[in-house]
Amino acid sequence: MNTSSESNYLNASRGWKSWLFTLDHKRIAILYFFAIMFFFFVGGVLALLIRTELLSPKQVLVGAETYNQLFTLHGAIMIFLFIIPGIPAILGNFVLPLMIGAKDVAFPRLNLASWYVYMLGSLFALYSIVTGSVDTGWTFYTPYSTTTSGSVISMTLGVFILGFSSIFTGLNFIVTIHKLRAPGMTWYKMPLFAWGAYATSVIQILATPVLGITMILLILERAFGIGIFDPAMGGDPVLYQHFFWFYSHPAVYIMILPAMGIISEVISVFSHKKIFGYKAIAFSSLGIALVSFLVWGHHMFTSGQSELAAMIFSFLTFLVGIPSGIKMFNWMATMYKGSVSLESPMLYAMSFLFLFGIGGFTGIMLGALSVDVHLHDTYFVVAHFHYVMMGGTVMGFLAGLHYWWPKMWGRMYNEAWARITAVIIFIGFNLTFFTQFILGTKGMPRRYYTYMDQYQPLHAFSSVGSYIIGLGFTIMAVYLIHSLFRGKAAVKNPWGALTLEWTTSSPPVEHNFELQPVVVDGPYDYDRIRIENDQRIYKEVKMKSETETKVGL
Amino acid sequence: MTQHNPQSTNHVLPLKVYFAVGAALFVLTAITVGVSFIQFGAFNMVIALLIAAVKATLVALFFMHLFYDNKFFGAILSISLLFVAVFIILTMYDTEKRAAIYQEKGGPIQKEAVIYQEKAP
Amino acid sequence: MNSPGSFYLPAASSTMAPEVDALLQFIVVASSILFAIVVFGSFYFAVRYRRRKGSTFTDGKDHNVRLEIVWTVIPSILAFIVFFWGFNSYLKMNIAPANAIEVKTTAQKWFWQFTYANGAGSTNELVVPVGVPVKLLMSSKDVIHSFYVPNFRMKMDVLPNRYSLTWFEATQTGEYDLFCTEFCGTGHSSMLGKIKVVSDTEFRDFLNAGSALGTGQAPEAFGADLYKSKACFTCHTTDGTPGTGPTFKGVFSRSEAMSDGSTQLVDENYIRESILNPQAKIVSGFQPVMPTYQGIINNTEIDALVAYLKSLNTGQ
Amino acid sequence: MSNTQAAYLAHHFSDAEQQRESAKLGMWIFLVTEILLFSGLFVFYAVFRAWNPDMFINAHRFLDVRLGALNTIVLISSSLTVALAIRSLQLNDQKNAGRLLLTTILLASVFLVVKYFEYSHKIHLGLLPGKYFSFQGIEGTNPHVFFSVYFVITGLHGLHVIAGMLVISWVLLRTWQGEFSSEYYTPVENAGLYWHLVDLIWIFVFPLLYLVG
Ligand code: HEA
Ligand code: HEA
Ligand code: HEC
Ligand code: CUA
Ligand SMILES: [Cu+2]
Repeated sequence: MNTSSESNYLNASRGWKSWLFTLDHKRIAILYFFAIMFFFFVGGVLALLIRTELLSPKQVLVGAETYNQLFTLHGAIMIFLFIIPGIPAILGNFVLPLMIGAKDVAFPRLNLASWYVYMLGSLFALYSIVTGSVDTGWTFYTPYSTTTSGSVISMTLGVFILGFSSIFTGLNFIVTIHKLRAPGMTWYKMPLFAWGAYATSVIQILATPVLGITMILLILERAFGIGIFDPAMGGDPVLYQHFFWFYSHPAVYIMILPAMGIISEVISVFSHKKIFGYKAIAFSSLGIALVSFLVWGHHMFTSGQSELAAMIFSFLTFLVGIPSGIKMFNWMATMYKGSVSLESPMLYAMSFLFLFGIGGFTGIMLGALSVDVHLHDTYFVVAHFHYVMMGGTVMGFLAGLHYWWPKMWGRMYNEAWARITAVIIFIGFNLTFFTQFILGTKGMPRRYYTYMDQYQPLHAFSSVGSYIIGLGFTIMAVYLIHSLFRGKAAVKNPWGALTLEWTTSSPPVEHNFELQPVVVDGPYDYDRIRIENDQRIYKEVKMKSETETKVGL
Repeated sequence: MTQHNPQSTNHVLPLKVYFAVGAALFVLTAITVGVSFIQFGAFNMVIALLIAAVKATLVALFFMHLFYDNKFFGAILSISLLFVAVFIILTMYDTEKRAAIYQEKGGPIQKEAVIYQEKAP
Repeated sequence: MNSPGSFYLPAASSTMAPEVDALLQFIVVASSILFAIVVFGSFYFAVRYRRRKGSTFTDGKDHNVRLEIVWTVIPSILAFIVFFWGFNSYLKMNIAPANAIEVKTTAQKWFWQFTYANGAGSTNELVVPVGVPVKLLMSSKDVIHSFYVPNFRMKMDVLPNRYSLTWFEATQTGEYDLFCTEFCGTGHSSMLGKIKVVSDTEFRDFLNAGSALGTGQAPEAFGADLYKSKACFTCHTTDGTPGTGPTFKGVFSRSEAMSDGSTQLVDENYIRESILNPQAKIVSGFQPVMPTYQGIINNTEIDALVAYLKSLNTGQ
Repeated sequence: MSNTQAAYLAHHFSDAEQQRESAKLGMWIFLVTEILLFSGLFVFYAVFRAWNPDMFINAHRFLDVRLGALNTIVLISSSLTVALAIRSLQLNDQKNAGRLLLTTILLASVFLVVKYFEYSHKIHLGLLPGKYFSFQGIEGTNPHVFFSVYFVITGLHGLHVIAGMLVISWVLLRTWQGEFSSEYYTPVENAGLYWHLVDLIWIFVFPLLYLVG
């Protein structure tokens, strides 16, 4: 793809074997990119089918059972196959070693294994779709999931296997960050994306195994009736919910923390200003990661759990809001007196601020006990989590994808179209999901295939919005694919960023750097380094060869 | 920290230490089995867990070399145990306290039972 | 106490509803202010400090402890307020007043069954007196369901083999929607009901009539009522189109193919069995999802239903 | 840097020390995931025991304390032998290390054999979990749940024993081929860590199931 004669990781070796057996973190990232994008596409198409079905209060396209399978698959694919691996496995794999000046992740073989495990898990999920599918919702609540027909076992087995992929990535990142930082890269000189990835990995390590055991117990319950979750056998369905949310609440921060890391990078780079409150942002990531383990019960306020437990969970839920707020305020302060350019990554970052803000505050509403009793399992919750997941994580992902695209492929995309698309998706998104907040407060329950006539107008608006999102993504697919083949060659550092990945060529050479980088300045020291924006020339002050350093001594 | 000193990680413990720890573990196993035959009510559980904790600590400190190794590994282990505790405690805070307001809500589930019966008015 | 509702909230028709709305509105206002500060503040900075030609040197002010404290403490205070407020109302929602009347509620795929203290019962229609607290003692016969009345801002899951409880006090007569909000399978979105809030005397009439239901009615007419009130209509149509279950049009003395390959003549006994033990024989092409009506329908009612099904044949 | 070390140095590490530390850190993090995997089963145990203490105590009488204690001793001994094997490697005594690793594997097999007898006895009595439970003589509600806990915990633990045996066999093979020495024995160390964890979990499982029910 790259026409220049220089050797880089894309053209260093050829043939499908050199890809399928590669140990290069950059190539593994690319493998992940295609796999995950495929599933995002599938999940997105399912979403459009859901929205089409909901155009009218009566049946439009499919029957009740098919509809139930649609939203289950949409949820399960989006969560387990797209958003949880998304940022860490694609962008994290690609840039994290580059950012901290390492030649690779600590365990390249494990890294490749995680991709194969991911593919295996997705095969199980696909297998369950062709053999009767699942209609339980992505939460697999018992006793429905232990009694319904369909292939729940292969789907949950798939989820179990996907967990390993997630664990492998997390393990790799933690060790990489601990052990492979370049000389001079102290913890506080690490870019904030690395902090975000670190906090994410901690959650992946601590929470994912519990998902694993939950899925095993669910399978055993379904197959043998072991009596832990199924009341018919003496089990407690609410206990299942504890197990499930012990993983799945922290998992929502697996989704958002890396996105927040990207936003920190992008806002600082596109404001050309030193990030405000570096330590506050870094430690709030860890804070969120830790507190996230204490709040899972807020998904169960009306489940019949103890009122006292509900009180504790509600209280702790609010604590999570504080560090998220700290981040938002620090990003704002970073832009203050900066030199802001609104290129497409920054536009996505601004979308993030807006949409995640709404998503976060509505999370606070759901955390308030009495209000949640009204809103639980209505479209308000649906809107909340799309605002944080699609509006938060996916916008962060898109910001990162546009930001690092030149580095990944050595090509630029069409900036004008990228900006137009950002606006289209923003508008379509708000149309789709803001209406759902109102549906929710009015009492429209979720997972409803037919509904009362009074909700129709808002549902119709929402469906139209989803088509606009679909249009946006289609344009994006076109200009990104176009860029792969026809894009202008990218320079080393198109945005004038100061982190290490921009000091190597675009795309990077096979072993990341020609010479081992040695870190002198912080990742955001825009006050110390003058950047001539117009020519986009970046003075390479940070890359000094080891020999140079030694001469210097 | 000692972690960058290869000497300390290659630290060879005297055989004595291994055998002493092994012997202690055998003895503790015998004690815990013996004690379990005496009735202390709820304390049986406490005693059994305490002894198990001591045994586990011995294994971790000496067989797994945590005593001599990088302290960070010990921290990792402790953190994981902390989260196990969080899981157990918060879950049981629910399952044990369900009857706090309504008596009917508490209690375990009966096998195959439809506990919905006509209550005398 | 009864507020008419707004473009985003349904009318508030229970004693708890205004309290929930107040907190909800408080959070909306407070977070709109904070949201405006953070997000529109950022947008303002993005425009105000947009990049101009020439030097892009920016200053290096990168932290301010006082600011960090301000934006940690103020949200924390707000969060505490919201927490206590929410918890306070939640406790009220959970502790029923001592003078509440009790209604037993059974949820089952996919309808609601209510039993009153005097033995009267109703399906999918909960009749309650206005201004009197009503306590629901709920349990499910199969999977988890959830009892949700948007106008009352109340919701509680209904669990199998376990009790859950909740209560409400309606402040306005009228009919309100009842939804099932915990996903329970194919019929989840048609597991709907009504809460009928009536005056005290009407409620007493209802209770008296309830224990003597069906007397003085022709069996066919009574059966037709039961077809509605026992929720048969959610799965069985009378116009010939198959629903979740086979249509009732022409069902009597029809020869039906079963999923095990046999054929079955639909007669009185088979109908009886279908109602009391529906899993025994499954009509081919359908899922074994019909709930048992054992304990919900008595013999007179079965006879009435049979008469009604017969009448559907002669009617054509 | 000695030759043995250099031979195993992957390109992205700058020296053997860094590689060794990374491998060990990776192993410890992996152990964390194992602990949390088992945590769910301990919750299972705790919740149901708190609900039905009498049933648990009645049901646990059907476990054989002697066999459980025997297995505890066996596992502790095997832990000791791995630890000693690593010590031998530190002293460059490959022969002894090989012997000790072999002993470990043998002890692990003893553990599995004992488990086999326990299981078959229970299957014989009809003390299987869930649907297959057919034993009548235990008082209390849902006694089959106790045996669910028992079979799930010991079953998962047994799988770990088997996995551990495979890992140790693999390092044993490499020890025999003379790949390890006092300069480089990280794989054995990590296999040892894994084995100790299997032991650690058993140390808690034994009293919870066999002793206090
Ligand atoms: C990326 C994923 C993500 C993220 C980041 C969040 C973030 C939050 N979520 Fe969300 N949530 C989900 C994904 C996510 N959620 C999903 C998928 C579900 C539903 C699952 C299902 O049932 O299918 C769900 C459901 C859910 C519920 C259960 C609702 C119900 O079913 O009844 C609750 C309840 O408390 C909740 C709360 C929160 C809170 C408090 C936050 C907080 O972290 C938000 C913090 C952010 C802010 C608060 C904004 C910025 C802060 C400031 C500017 C400072 C000022 C702040 C204060 C005054 C407090 N979420
Ligand atoms: C990451 C998570 C994620 C994402 C991104 C989305 C995205 C979308 N979701 Fe989904 N959703 C969930 C997670 C997510 N969802 C979950 C967990 C549930 C709960 C399930 C349950 O109840 O169990 C749910 C449920 C859910 C419902 C509720 C169903 C119900 O309760 O009955 C609805 C209804 O409107 C909906 C709609 C949408 C829409 C319109 C989008 C749109 O934003 C989608 C837009 C995307 C596209 C249209 C893709 C188009 C792509 C291309 C054209 C090509 C691009 C290719 C390249 C770039 C290579 N979703
Ligand atoms: C939840 C959906 C549901 C409800 C409610 C329901 N049924 Fe059914 N019914 C079914 C299904 C599905 C079948 C076909 C499968 C079977 O035979 O069990 C069926 C079969 C039948 C049959 C046999 C029909 C034939 O063609 O052989 C009769 C009779 C019947 N139902 C009567 C009733 C009556 C009377 C009621 C109400 C008191 C009722 N059903 C309520 C789902 C339902
Ligand atoms: Cu019953 Cu949903
Ligand atoms: Cu949550």
